[in-house]
Amino acid sequence: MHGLTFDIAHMLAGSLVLVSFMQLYQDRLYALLNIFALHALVLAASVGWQAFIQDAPHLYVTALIALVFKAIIIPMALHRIVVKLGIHREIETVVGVGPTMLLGMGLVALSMVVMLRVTADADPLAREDLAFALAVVLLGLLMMVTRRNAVSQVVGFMSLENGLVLAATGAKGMPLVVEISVAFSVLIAFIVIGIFLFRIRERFDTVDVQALDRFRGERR
Amino acid sequence: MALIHDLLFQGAEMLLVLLLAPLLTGFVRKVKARLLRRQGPPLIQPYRDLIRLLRKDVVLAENASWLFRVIPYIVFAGTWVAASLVPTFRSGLLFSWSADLIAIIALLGSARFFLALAGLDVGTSFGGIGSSREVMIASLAEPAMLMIVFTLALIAGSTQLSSMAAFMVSGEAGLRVSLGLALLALIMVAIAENARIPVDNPATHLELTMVHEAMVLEYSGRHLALIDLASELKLLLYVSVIACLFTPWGIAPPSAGASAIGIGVASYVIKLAVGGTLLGLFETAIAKMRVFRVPAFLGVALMFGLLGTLLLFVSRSL
Amino acid sequence: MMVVYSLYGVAALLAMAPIAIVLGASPHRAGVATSFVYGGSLIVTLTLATIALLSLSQYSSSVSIVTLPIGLPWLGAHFRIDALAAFFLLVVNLGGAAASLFALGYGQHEHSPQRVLPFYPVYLAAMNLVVMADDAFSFLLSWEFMSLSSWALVIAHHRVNENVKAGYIYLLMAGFGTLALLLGFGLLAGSDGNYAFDAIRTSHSSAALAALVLILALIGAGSKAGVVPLHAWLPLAHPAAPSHVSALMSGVMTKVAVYGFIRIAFDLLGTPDWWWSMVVLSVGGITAVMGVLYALMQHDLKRLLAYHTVENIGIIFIGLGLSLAFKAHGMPVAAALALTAGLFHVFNHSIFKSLLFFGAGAVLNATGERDMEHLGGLIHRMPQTAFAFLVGCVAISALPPLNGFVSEWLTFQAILLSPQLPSWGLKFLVPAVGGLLALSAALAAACFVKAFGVSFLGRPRTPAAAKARETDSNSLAAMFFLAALCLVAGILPGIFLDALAPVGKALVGMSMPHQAGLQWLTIVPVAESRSSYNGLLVFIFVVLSGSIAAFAIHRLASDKLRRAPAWDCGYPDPSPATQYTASSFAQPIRRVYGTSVFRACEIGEMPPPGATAPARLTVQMHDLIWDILYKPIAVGIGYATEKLNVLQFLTIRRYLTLVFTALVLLLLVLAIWP
Amino acid sequence: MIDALSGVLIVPAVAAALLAALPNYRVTARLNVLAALLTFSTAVSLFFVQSESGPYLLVDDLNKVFIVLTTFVGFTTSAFSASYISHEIEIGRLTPTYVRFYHAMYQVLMFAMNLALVANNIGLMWVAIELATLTTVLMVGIYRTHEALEAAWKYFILGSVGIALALFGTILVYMAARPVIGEGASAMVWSVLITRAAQFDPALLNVAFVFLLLGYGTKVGLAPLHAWLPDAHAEGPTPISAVLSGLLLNVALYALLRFKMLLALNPAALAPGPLMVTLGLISCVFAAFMLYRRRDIKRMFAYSSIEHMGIIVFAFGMGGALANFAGLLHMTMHSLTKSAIFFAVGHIAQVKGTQKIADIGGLTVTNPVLGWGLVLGVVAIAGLPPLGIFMSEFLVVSSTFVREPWLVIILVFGILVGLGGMFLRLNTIAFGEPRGPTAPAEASYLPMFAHLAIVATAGIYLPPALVTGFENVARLLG
Repeated sequence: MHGLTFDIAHMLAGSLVLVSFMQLYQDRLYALLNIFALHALVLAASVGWQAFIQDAPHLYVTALIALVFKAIIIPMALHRIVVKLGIHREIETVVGVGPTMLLGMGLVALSMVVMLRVTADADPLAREDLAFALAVVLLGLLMMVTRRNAVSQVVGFMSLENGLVLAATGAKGMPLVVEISVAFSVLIAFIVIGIFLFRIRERFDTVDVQALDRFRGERR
Repeated sequence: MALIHDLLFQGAEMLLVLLLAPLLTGFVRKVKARLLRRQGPPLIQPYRDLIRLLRKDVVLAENASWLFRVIPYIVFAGTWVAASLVPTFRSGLLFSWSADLIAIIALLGSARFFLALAGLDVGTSFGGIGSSREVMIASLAEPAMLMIVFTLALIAGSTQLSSMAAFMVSGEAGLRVSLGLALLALIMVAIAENARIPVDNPATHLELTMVHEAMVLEYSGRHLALIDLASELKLLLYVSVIACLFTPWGIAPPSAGASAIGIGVASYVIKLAVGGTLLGLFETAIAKMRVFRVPAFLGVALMFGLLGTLLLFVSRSL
Repeated sequence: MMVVYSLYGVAALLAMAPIAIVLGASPHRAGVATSFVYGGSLIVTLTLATIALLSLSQYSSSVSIVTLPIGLPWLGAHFRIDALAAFFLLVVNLGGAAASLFALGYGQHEHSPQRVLPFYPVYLAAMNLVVMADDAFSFLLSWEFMSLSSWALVIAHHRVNENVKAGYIYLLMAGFGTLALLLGFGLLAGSDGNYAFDAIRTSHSSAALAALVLILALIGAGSKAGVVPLHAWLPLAHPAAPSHVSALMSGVMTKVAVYGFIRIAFDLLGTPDWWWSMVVLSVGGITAVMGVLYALMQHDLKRLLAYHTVENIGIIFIGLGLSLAFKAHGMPVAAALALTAGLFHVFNHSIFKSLLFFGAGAVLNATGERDMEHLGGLIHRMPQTAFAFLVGCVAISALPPLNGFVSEWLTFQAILLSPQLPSWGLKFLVPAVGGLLALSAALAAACFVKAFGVSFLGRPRTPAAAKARETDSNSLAAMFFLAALCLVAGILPGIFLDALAPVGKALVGMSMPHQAGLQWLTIVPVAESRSSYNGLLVFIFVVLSGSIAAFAIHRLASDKLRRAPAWDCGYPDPSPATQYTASSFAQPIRRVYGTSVFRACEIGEMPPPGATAPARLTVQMHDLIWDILYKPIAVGIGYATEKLNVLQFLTIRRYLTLVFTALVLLLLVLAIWP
Repeated sequence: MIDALSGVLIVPAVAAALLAALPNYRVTARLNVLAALLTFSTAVSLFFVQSESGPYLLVDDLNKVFIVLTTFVGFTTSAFSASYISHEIEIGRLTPTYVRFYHAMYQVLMFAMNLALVANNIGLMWVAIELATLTTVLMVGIYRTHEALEAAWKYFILGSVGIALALFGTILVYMAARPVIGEGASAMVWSVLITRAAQFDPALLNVAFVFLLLGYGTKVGLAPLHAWLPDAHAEGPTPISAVLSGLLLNVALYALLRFKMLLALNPAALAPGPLMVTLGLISCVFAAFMLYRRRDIKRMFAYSSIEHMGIIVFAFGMGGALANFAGLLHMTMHSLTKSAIFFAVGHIAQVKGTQKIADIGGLTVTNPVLGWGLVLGVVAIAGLPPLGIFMSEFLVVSSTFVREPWLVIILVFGILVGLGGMFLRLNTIAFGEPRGPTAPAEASYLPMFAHLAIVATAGIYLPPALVTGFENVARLLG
């Protein structure tokens, strides 16, 4: 029995990493948004599973938030933003997709190495989960720094945060998980609104580059 | 009693150098004239000049300051005191320990300092030439002299002229390379300090070449007399320093009878004569050099001095 | 007990600052504030000087110590007056008193007193505190505080851009020096931080450590004292301040720096290996010669004086280096002689350098000129100032019978003892250093012939110089007081040497033979057969023979005197412009030394025959030390800032990349961590 | 029950609600000061009224120091902000509505920071710090100028990432603690963690510390995570710049120190010292160089804050009784001095109507009090005696030089370069020919000179009580 629960949890977490990779792979915005929805979905599933095996009912709330807010609302909002602001449909990358994937591999390996140094007596479930969570977090960051579109960066941030939630839920009996996920949802809402308010068409870059050159006393 | 006795000798010494100084100058001139097949002025000509100058009244430039009038006395007094501190015919004079060789050189330095100021006081261009060249020469001559003092002091273990002379006459020093170098350097410095050929020509008033004369250009009458006397004293001083350090024979010890002192005086006069003759020979033999060759000339002296000091350690580690 | 009284004095000085601020706030009460501050500091410094003198005289009985509950907690502020401190307190407060007296007159002409008055007493207090401090913290605190207050005084005339720049460089160098000293004390105190000097004295440091600390002390104290090549700030900052402050900085603060070096090198440190003394010696020699050569090339009177401070610091350090060498070889007598020579020169230099700066200040006041090329003939307009200045010139040129000569003579005597040193390096180095010393002395004489001759003698070169007026009585009083001290210290050195005996005993365990007993007040460094000097006798001797000659001539020969136009080989030259200027006076020496040291080159433009254009002679000189040492640093920092400045203008994504990279790097570190 | 401990939370919370409700900005300004004063007095009472720590709130020597410092600077800053804001309204840079919002936010910020300091639960602490971040983001953007919004945005993004990293670290700590302490909230409680830290899994702790270091280090403003700091300081209202430099950085640092203590207790874990020392040195030297080409006066002092944070982190990273003491002292002195400087700068910017250094000159002539105040502040921040920072820098350098000569030489180099950059600008700002408008300033000098007076006193005399307190903390930090 325990073996099965472990395997399922493991599988879900692993698939989250996989989805992160799929995100890295995308070069169309809409596709990216869809993949992110999938990401959130998988997260919801794994959180739900954790709730089940730890029989911690409050985790279901987190799962629900993940499902409704991240898998449905946010992607739709972003969709609308893309339409409204007429953002290019394809994603400008700093590093090509191939190298990005390789970097991603490296990061996953790194997170494995780091985590496997954890002594095994801390229960394996947590250990594996953490390894995957770390991988997701790093991949999210990688996405933020290698994609130029504001939208894709938001997506990156959100998948990073999914990793956090995964870790938090994986940590058996951790308090405040729900609060934290709420807090983060607020944070993301802020970001999305911010993008909408500031009319950040293409990238975060534009804002401050222009500001630097036009407004600041710090002109070179 | 002893004190009076010593004072007596000190006074005698002072008078002696004062009297002999013009004579030495006259003698050198005579020698040079003879070497040039000229009759030359009589030996006592310098005395006559001095007396004549003293009798004339002073013609002072309009904007000459009080300093300008005081300086001749300072220069004369400084040089005279310095000269009378050198043991000539009798070592261990009363005041000889009141200033060692370094102090004597410094005394001459003060005299030069004021003389250079005098050159600048009236505010003429020639005075400026003289002073600036004089201090340039001095800035090389003084270190050279100090190096020589080092060499000798390290050999004799003292900077006190009397004890140095005593050491030399005792023959412990022996014959050394350092001593030779020091002697050479000392002679070169002496020539430069006394404004003799080849560094300077005391007999010229050709503005581009003169150094010492340019400084004292504005002086006249008794002031000029004092300054001339001072320079004559300086020449005597250097000759007698060389004599007392390198040919210390015949200098009477402090506890000496009349005969010894007589010998001392006689030998001293002879030394002066020899020194004067050699100087005359040297001066007639070579020509004056350009002003900006002088640094090279004195640099050689400096090198000799330094070399002498360093060679000491090699020849005998003290 | 003494130290408590001194601390009261310091407190009084500190208390003056706020009062000065209040008084100086309203312009019409500036005069009151000025006389209050300077009068007050005059009184206090005189008191402190007497205290110092007393404690120096009765030193052998007791060292007075006090600990205040301030400063570092768990340590407190230790203050202590021993022989060394007492001597330097004397120097500081003597200079301070003279400066205050001078400023009583001079300060009245200050046009922005509210920028000078509050800082002046604080500055004096800080210098006193440095000398009294007996633990690392109080020492460095007072040390840096001294720099800070003097910085405020340097930029008192802040509307002149050069002054602010000078202050900037000064502050940087001061910070540099302080940090060097801080590192040194860090080594001495160890990681558990026993900063009290007593603790440091008792804990014996290894030779290597001692050497390192010695070098740090040389850098730290040397940069404040103006040791070449750390002197760059000095000729900029000292002239920038008001003249009485310049006098304090040059005459007194550099001595406080020397004190710092002595305190560390002789008192706190175990004796380092002999060859470190070679560093000090060669630095001293180079400093002496470089300083005077720089000075010869100047025609700004105050800057010339500042460069001479560098020279004299070099001479002092030669003495100290010799003393270290002798000490390292266990020759206490010789060490005592060298140390005494150095300390006596400290005293002398503080006297005549203050005197000279006062003179320069008086001239600046009377003519508004610091550039010698615009002066001349002042001896007619301000004879008393001229006389005092002349005394200073003779003294600093190391000419008998004044005091400068005595201390240099003693240094020479110490040098003559060098053959007894066992180590060959020193055997060869010391005579060479002696040569440098002699060279610097001769050049100094040349330089002051120029300084005095060009600015006081000759004919006025500008209307300002022609209309100069004699300065006020207070300033004159200060100058003549110092001039008298120069003479006294010159003809009665024995007294001063005996006063210095306890210092030598305390630091090198020995002191020079007692001088007072000798007949005719002669001084004998080692033995009468070796060498002896009697300034008094020489002085009397010269004066007597001079006056006898004058009397005799005026009585027997003529005493008539006619005024006539200058003869000058028959060239009539109406214009004062034909006089020798400072730069033309220095030209032969510049040709001899400058070509190599400053890359000096003269470019003469002759107009073609018949052309009416004037011929020009331009002299180009490079300050090699500045070019080699300081410029690259400035350029390097400029370059680094240029490059790093890019980081202000990145995009958010790039900043995130920085964070990301940092994270990955740290994780990698974890991954490969054993 | 309401003891002093919960008092420092309740007062600001209530005040915030009130301020949000009240319309009149003059009243709110006064109320703001009052509330801050009240908070401060409650905090002080912590020393006298013994209040015990529960599962959520904690009080020990360490956070007492921080709380008192925070509330004090919060109080003085509110006093300064009263006069500052009134001027802002006169010139119409702010509307009363925004001022209302501003005051409310100010108290929320106070609440958040106090919460972060007294929180006994690492999760709670994290939440508090995030709250503080969000409030400051809003206040930085309050001028609604393009630069302000841009700065706020940058701050927001970088801050969120930092927060995320910190959270991950927190989770890891929990994971490490759980096997030892058991599931549930108690595995996140300080007072429990600290007792059992020795048995935690070292590897997990290491990873946790890396994330916490970067996460909270972003808030501390350590290079290369500093990017948000200069702009946030430069574009926000000056009181907020003062609070940011003076307080928020400290709060983040406090969190960092807590976790450092945790790691220090676990012998098998990697020593946190070297990491902190490295980041500290990088920040110190980097910021020192960045001082040179600054043209905006507030941005320059923001960089100096980075430099000093670097020095402080270096000191704590080196560890040891003396170094820790020095670090605490330096932190306190820096908070006071830097906020005083920002008070001065705020009024200067108002008098001159600009923050461009090029347009400000000769202040000691035109506005002597402000000018000399600024000079004094810069002298203090540059570590010149007889002011407090000299003492702390003395202790840092001299106590660590024997242990790590080369590192200390780097540090000293950074300090020296920083001194140069600071005074290079000060020369033109305070001295030389006056530039810009020369109207006399209507300003409240009291807060500024109060701070400077404290700093000056501390430079030569530290009250024994304070010393013992600091020594206890230094011992706690190990």
